[in-house]
Amino acid sequence: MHITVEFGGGAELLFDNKKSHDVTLPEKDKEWIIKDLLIWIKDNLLKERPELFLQDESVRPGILVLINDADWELMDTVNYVIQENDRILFISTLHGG
Amino acid sequence: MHITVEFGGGAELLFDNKKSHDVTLPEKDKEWIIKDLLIWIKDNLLKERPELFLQDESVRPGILVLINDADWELMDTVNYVIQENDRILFISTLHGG
Amino acid sequence: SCPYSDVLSSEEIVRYSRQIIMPQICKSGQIKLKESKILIVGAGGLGCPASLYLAAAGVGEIHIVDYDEVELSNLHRQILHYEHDIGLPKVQSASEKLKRLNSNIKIVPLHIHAFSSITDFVQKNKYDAVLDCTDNAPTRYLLNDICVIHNIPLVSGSALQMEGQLTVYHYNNGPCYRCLFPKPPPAHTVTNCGDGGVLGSVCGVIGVLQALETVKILTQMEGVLSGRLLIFDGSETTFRNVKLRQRVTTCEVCGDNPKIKEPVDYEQFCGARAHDKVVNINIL
Amino acid sequence: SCPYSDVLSSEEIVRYSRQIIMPQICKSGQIKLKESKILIVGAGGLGCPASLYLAAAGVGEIHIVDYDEVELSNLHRQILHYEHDIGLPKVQSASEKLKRLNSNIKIVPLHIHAFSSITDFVQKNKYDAVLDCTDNAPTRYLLNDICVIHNIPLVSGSALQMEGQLTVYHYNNGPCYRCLFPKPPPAHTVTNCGDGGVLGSVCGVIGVLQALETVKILTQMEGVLSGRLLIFDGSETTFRNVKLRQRVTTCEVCGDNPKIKEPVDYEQFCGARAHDKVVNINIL
Ligand SMILES: [Zn+2]
Ligand SMILES: [Zn+2]
Repeated sequence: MHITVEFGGGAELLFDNKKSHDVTLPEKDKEWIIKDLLIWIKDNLLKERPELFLQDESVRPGILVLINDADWELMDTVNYVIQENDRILFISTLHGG
Repeated sequence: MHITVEFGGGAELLFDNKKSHDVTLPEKDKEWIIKDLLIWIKDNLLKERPELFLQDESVRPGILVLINDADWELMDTVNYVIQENDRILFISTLHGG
Repeated sequence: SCPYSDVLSSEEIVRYSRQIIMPQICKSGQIKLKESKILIVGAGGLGCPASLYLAAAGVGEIHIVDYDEVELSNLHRQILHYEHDIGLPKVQSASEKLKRLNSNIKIVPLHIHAFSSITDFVQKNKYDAVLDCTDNAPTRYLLNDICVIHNIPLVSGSALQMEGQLTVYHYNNGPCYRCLFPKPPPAHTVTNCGDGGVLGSVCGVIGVLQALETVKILTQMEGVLSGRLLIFDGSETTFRNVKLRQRVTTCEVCGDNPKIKEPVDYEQFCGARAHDKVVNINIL
Repeated sequence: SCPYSDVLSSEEIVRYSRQIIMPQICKSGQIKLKESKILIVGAGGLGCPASLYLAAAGVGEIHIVDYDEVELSNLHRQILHYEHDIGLPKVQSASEKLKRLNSNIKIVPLHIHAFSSITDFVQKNKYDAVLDCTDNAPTRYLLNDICVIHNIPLVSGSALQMEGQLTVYHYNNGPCYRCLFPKPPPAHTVTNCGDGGVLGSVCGVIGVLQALETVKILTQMEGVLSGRLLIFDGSETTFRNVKLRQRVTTCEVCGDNPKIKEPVDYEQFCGARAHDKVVNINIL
């Protein structure tokens, strides 16, 4: 299954400074949900310091997750079933001014 | 066939000041191309002064046509074959500063 | 003319004529702007452009809070401050310019630490909108909670390096900052503009857009950026408009049974200090 | 320090430190900005914010062209001009502020009619970028043709009411204005800000974005808005980034066999005058 995984707001610094990743998820018995994707990202994309991205089997506080430009809270968060060609954006909130 | 027809940059003033129109094009023998759509718009959406929108069977100079956010020059202009759910934007260029 | 009059003087009619002729503003909108009182927190990279465009637009009373003084390293982005202002309180430097731009309105510089005194000012004044132009997480939570408690829309902007973010909290049943971020970010993940750098024009875009959202709120236009987040990437000049959650009914401050009814200890909550100053970095 | 030195003074290092620490700029980018010379045409709603952010960012030499004087009805959006500047040439009012903001750079006010004299200035100066901050179609065609003939990128912004548009012409094999608009618009379809009105912050967003694109061009960053058009709708705070055609090989000025090798009669071509002034509208 092909999806696009994106990072922004500084989160991309943990991923080789690359903001957009074309990802092909391997086939598996059950459907891919966001919880599975987080583990997959940790094992396959994350370059350093996983504690700056993950915490307690979810993303750390201060990172918003957007599925096709909508807040993952509108889509059952970690339990959302990923669809072909989804765009999933992880964005750190900025505090500078 | 359902499409979205949008107007901006002041062109919406000719269309009841409405920027976005959900349009269902009636079935016909041949495919719908942009040239047909221009006539359909003139007969069905245009509220006033067609010369401010159309000229010589195309749009008047100063209006850009964008098909799914791409310049119609990249898609064969008036001959582009319209697809289900296309978003077609007619935008007047602004000159103010 | 009296700044509290609900009639526009002929000087004001001419001054604002190019926005009064717009159907979205017209004379009634201009009067609404004149009768509004707002609070801008931060006179830095966001607060400078935001206050400049709001003063120019004719917002009747503008309070600006900042405790810092102007430094040379501010001038590349904090465009109300000039060389001869270095060392002056930012609110003094800013308000001098804004008064020269528009003597019809009232500018109130507040040279106080937002963190310690802002609660009093919000209690004493009925602000129609608050602009969060600050630089740190504790102050952002503080402003959020005060605005929810006093039922004021909060126009929140932020910028870092080439990126910016903008949304309006607690407006039209949209979410507040705590709805989105019930837990604070780990302190070591928060970078400010002093440490991470920022391009002036990136701040500028967000600050001017904060002014725009404020004008829309004050004139009761549709299309305010509530329940939506604008994400700006200056490196590609792209903007994304994403849909946010609704107000969260279990939110500790704006929920149906709020726990937080007055400000709490935000520095402890965030595990971080609420000052903007950074030690100068030697980049040579 | 000498403004043409390729070494940054320690004052400049501190002043620009928050952008120099960004990997996209760093010291080499700051030196490129310092060694650049640009032309801003128009000191109005777009030219004010654009020049302010470019002066603050440290662009070494900025020429600003405008023939108009400051009027009261400009102040709501032309944020470099204050009340006491009314009656002064806009370029004088603007350059006084910009010099006070940054004495390291050279500001050259040109109180000339863009339409009649600009060709000479472009021929005499090797500008690294030109900003089109004007208000009418004839001048926009003129600037386009001059920039193509002298091979200069043209950062083009426009705004009206609640909407704005932005693109960079003649850059990186992207299209020029004539590629998009080989024929001029009918004169009666063109509305300027005097007639149609504009919200100050809408001008501000586009003007600041013009500064951003210029910084990216001067520092040779990727992601310049060439071959793309940014469409801004302030009423919804939405931005669309649309893909434009490539350079048109048959374009009369930038095509493979250009017909236009020097400026033509643009007022005749557009059937319109090239001045910005409008008769004051009585909106009472
Ligand atoms: Zn809440
Ligand atoms: Zn061309």
